[in-house]
Amino acid sequence: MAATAKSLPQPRARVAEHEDPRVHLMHDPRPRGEMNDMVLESMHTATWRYWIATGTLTFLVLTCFVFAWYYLIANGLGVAGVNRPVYWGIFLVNTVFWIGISHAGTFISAILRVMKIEGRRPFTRAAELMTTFGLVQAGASIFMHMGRVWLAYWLFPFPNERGLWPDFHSPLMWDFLAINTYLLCSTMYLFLPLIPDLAMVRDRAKGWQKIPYRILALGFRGTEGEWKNLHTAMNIFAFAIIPVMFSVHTIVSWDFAMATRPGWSSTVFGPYFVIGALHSGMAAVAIVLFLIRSTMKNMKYFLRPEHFNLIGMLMLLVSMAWAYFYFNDYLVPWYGGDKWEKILQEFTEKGPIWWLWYVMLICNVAIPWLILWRKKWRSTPWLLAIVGVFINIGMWIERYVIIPEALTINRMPFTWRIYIPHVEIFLTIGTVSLFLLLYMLASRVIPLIPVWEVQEGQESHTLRRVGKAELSTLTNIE
Amino acid sequence: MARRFFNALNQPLGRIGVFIALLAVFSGVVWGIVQTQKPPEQPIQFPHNLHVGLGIQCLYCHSGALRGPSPGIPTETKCWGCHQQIPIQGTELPKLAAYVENDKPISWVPVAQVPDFVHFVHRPHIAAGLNCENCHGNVAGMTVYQNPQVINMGWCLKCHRQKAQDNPVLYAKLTDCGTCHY
Amino acid sequence: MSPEISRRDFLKLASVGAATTAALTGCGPASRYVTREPYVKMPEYNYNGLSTYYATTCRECSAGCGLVIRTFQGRALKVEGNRDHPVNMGKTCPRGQITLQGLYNPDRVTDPLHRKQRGSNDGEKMDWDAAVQVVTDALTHNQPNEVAFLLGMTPDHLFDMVSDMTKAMGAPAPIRYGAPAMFESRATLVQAAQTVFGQAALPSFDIGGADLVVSFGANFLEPWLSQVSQTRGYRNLRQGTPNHRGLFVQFESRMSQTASKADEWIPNKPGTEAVLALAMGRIIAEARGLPLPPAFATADVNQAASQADINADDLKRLATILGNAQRPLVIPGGQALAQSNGLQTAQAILSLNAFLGNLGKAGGVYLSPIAPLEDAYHRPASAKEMADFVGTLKKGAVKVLFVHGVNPLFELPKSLSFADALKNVPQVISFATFPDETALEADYVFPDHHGLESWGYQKVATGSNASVLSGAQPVVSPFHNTKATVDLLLAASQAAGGQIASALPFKDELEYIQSKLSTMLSNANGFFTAPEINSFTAYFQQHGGWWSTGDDRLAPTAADALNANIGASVSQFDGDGEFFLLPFVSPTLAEGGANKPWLQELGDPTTTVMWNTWIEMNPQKADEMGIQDNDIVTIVSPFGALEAPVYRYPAIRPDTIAIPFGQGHTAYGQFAAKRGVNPVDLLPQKYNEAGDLAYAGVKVHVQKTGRARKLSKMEGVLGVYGFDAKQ
Amino acid sequence: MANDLQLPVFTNTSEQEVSGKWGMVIDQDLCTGCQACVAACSMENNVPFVGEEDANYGRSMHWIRIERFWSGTFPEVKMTPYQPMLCQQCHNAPCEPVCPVFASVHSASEDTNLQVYNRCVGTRYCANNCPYQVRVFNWRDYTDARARPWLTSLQNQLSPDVTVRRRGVMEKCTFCIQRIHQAEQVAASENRSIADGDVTPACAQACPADAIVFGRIDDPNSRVSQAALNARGYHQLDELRTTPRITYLHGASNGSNG
Repeated sequence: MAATAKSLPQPRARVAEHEDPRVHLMHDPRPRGEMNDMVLESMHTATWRYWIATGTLTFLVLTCFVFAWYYLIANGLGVAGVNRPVYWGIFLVNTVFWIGISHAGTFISAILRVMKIEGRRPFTRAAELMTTFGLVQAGASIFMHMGRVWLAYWLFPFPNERGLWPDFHSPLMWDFLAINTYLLCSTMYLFLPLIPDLAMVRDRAKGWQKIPYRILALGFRGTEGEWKNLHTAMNIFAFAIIPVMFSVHTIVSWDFAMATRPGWSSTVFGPYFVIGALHSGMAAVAIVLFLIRSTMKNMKYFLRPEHFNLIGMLMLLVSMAWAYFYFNDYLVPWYGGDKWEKILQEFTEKGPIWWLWYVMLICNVAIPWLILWRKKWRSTPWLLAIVGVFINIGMWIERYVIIPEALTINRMPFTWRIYIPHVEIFLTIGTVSLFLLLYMLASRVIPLIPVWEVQEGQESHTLRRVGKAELSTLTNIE
Repeated sequence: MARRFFNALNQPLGRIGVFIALLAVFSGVVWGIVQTQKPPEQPIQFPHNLHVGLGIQCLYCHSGALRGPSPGIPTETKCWGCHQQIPIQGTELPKLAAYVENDKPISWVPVAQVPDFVHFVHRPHIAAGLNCENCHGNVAGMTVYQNPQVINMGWCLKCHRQKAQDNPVLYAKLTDCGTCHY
Repeated sequence: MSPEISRRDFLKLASVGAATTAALTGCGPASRYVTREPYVKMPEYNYNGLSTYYATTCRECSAGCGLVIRTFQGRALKVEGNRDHPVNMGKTCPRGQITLQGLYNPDRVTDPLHRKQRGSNDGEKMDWDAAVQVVTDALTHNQPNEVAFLLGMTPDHLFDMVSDMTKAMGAPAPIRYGAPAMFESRATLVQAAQTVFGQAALPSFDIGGADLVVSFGANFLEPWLSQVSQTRGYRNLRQGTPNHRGLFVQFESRMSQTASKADEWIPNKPGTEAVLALAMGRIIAEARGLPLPPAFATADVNQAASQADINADDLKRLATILGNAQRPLVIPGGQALAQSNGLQTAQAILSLNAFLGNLGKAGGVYLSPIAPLEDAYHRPASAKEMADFVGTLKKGAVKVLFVHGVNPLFELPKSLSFADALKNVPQVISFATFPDETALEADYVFPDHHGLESWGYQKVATGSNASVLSGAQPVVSPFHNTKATVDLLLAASQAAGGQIASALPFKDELEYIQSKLSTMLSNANGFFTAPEINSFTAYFQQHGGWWSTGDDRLAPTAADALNANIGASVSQFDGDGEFFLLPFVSPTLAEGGANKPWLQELGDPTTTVMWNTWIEMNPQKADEMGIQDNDIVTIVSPFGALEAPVYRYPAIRPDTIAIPFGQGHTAYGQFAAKRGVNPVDLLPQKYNEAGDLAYAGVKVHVQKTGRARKLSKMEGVLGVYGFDAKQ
Repeated sequence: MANDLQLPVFTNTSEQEVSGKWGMVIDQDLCTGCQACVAACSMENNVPFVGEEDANYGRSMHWIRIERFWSGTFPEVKMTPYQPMLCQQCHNAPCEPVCPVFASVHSASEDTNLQVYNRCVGTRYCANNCPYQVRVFNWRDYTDARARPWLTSLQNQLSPDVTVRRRGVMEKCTFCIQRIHQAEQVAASENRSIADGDVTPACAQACPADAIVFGRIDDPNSRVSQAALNARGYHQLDELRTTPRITYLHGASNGSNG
């Protein structure tokens, strides 16, 4: 391999502390075989706790997802809490929420990969999985929301003898296409970096288990050419998927921004929704990483405080950005003086469910700002996970405030009514548990840690003694 | 192992197997569609050909077609109007006689049906100069009536589009959703 | 009309089929197994694929509006107004529209029943011959004076027939009653007309012709006398004459639907209408510089204003406006007459009209035209007469009681204890179409056809300039195994033989009606004439009745009305409660609508409440008492108590609470039973001098129960009453 | 916000926008709130009733509702004139562009807003976007007689001219389009064009105060066009530029000492 050395910029403070560089994963290398075994072990060990958790989740999915949805379809949306004027309820809240979750995955792996942030290496895959599984929940929520879901295929443009096509004026149509595109891209993007690891698993798997991995690994043998093609493909995808990702949530926001409703038709919604998505997404990554680290074997080696520190910083950053955009979105109606917008704001702050609004602000702004300043706290996995939980609650409520609560107020005051969810609650639990279940199953089928990326990173990092200080140097492996 | 499977598929026999499987699926679908399209059992095997052959106008029995949405299916009253003067013979007439004796209605099964959400009205179509056989086919050649073609929206539209090609106002009217669906 | 129809429901099937096909592609397969069961021997005209329209008369109330029913293949599909009919001129009220849900109501009495035990829901079915036998025995085995008929406000031909029958057999004449009559205080109006105009007729108020209408509690835009024609009058008052919008002032302690359309609503204290009317008369007289008529002599303006708890200046101002109006009209009605001084109130107001000089003038007071087949206006029984009748029942003087078209157990004040009276009647025979409370207490139920299935006529009491006999005919053949009561009684009287048989030599209802109509053949005033009865009947059916072409209203004269001193004073109230109780007829349900689901789902015009009874209470007062919306309160009057949720109604006097009448059935079908409460439970045993019930003459206590029940409303409370109001 | 800035509305200003075809005038001065129109509409258009609970939860299916508001407190309390609210049949209807499957679509020939029940998939976007909140959704199977046995006899009155809607589809006032078609067919068979007064929707036909006038607004002499010239005329939420086809005539807000 052609190796060109260049020194990493090192903050002076770091050097002064004389900290042991081996706290960094990149400087704490282990033999390849051992590392692969560690990953495989974590993949293959299923404790009784694991089975209990899986069982409960399966039960929850069957009751709160499968049965509840059947019940909904069989009896019509009357069993949900939607009414006039709140025609869109928690279903849409969940949709937007899960799309948001799905954002962080791509954001982390794609953007960080493009920007060559080395800290990303161990947890890109965990994030990418979130994207795919999150989108599944988002899609399911949209279908739950439809009055006649068995006709959902009419949203596909397919030629028919009636000469009927979907209406491409409709933001819902854009939404539909955007989400499909995103699901496709993110799945591919999840699969590409997976190939070498699958090959690795294939080589170590025995008996029938070989077959699926052999098929999935596409005969990857790790030759120069294969690596080269893989890198090229991944770079292309990494660059290509970023605009897709931004467009998706912008388009989701257009569902609302395009409507002639107080609180909805706002031009800032595009970026605002993207930031909101990242906000909840980053938090979700933190939670997931904490769970993986604390429940799976050997993960303490791969996922280290430094990584939580990195995520923590991103969370703080995004939280500030979100606060800024929310302030924008709040300022315009407040200052703009449109009658209906004013009533709506009054309603959110003083109405029967005024507390939602304050909970949202506390969870989304106050808590992260108070906690994430300190590196020590940032690097504490469990603390970060708790903050993540709060942020996700806050972001879910934010969507709730935007959809059902804003829908309560329209230009016909005679029809204003409060929305009281019924079966939606179960379906929400259902989507969450389905997400977790898929994740848990995946954790035992594919390596959650992109071993080859870590190894690549460790190979390219070396320590070089310059005078007293030990400097970390990075070799670009081409 | 998996490779062996795929190799097997590559053999001529394997290909034939795949072909047969696809064929089975396809024919199953076709069969299902055919089932929905086939004419239902009628209480009496009414010989249209005979009656039309005798020169009886369609509108004599299906009189509603002139002014109303539905042409109507005649009751035994109408049948009996003639048939009480004709000797009861063959297999079907006794059934009719039985209906009349027991004072029971003949529960005909409408065949040329459109769904409830389609409001087909005969009146304007006849006013537009269409004849019964334009849509109902050569009834003189049928015994029990069955539709000459699938009655679906594509079929309706085809004709509507042709009719109104050169007249934008009429075209708007004839291709308007609200013309049939309300 | 049409021969027997077998029951069909192809539309339901079709919709099911539609669902299945819709699930496929949105376009159906070529054939579906939807079989429609046609008529046996279906008449040709039902196979032309066209709708058939029949003219008939609405039976939801006694106004006698003409309807045109659209029928298709033997089913009644839609009610439309009869354009030529002088009462409603093509318009209808909601009850008229929804009468179809009565016709196809799932709870109708389907067969003649013999009820072994009164009050029990189950009765054994019997055939009509047996029914005829039962009636025959009832007529023959009892002394004539032991037979009593209690009939409703509709239909008139039944009333006539029963009158003839009772006359023939020497039995007491049938008693006629209905809750509307009670709430309209017809007896009071007629009595007042008698004393003021010297004619016992129903006054007719030409609202449309007036340029200023002052109404004392008259809810003429609600079920009161003739809603549709009065609403038409209101239209003409407002927009009838170009560039001149007539004014309308309402004195009422609660803003009723009618008052909500008034330019000014004056919330006066209940029972002070008489003094107010006289005071206005006095003001006008003084303003015109006329000698003060004795009628107004006793009036004292300021005292009246203070008694009525209104601003004296307002009173003066309005009086001046009234005095300067070119075509002023003052209407008495509603709660104003339902007081101990109701009769004086009516007299005072009628004589105020007389003083204003609008008698028999456009926009003034007339006397309603005498209906055909009538010599004079025969009003239904007043509450007092009903009380006497109940008394006779209690004494056990009546051995068999026939009930038709009225539901006394629901419509009479509880304090009359009609239920006990019924216990002393050995045999009760009800002809109810629906299983109402009284039918449930009857030994036999011989269901009459629904109004749309029956022949008949209705003598229009008021609401049109012409004298009208509104004709009814079956628009569909009977849906159930029911029998026209007139047919039943005719058959019974034939079987009874003797005088009755000879007095009623008719083979069926239609023949009886024709015998009545035959007297009108020679009447040249009608808009049609016919040489002989059959063609006359044909026209009668075709046009939905007979009416004269001219204006038959009588111009009243009040020679010395103003010289009589009307000793009007503030009315007396029973009970020592802190609230005046104001029961009013529910504008959407009226007295008989509770069993029709769509009427239940129509929002009340002023409160938008559906499906339930509510208690209207002033919000400020409610705040004092700590009562929120939907809080259930107990209302205690000296005569009873009831519980219902509160609706904080902004436009009602703080010292008044109002309850709609129409709900609170214990039977009467699944949509009506056990729904809401019935204000008649609270009503006093108290009558004005005309014998009408002083139903607004009681004061009640209100207590919180601590419980609450959500009222179903059209309005979203958030938007109408603000975020802090409870939904 | 955006919708209340005086921005130009980008839309095709076709003939119809100027002339329109069918229109209505509602005189709030005459409307007595008696609900006859609501009843007539429901009877004509097979509108189902939903029962007490659902009605209270804002799921009643009225195609036309009568609104009224209060101002002030006793004794200076006033009620705004009754305001019948039904589909305004906008020319620039906000409900149309948002439907992904063309179920809410503009009628080119009648210039009304159509709701194609069998095409509707129930996203309810149109209802969200309708500023007048006049679209009602079939939350349950309100017309299913198997689940609601009492309907079996009530459904004998269902009109065969109007589709019986099932669970999961949106619906709204159609200007009684079935009557429009009928009149057109009759006129066509008599070789004439529709005359003023040939078509009357159920609500206008029933209204005892004759507060609702319906007809061709592209015919300047029609009764409705004349009525629309009234100085009291206005459009609901005109600032949204939806060009509604219903003109309201102001009524005097009434009440005590008014």
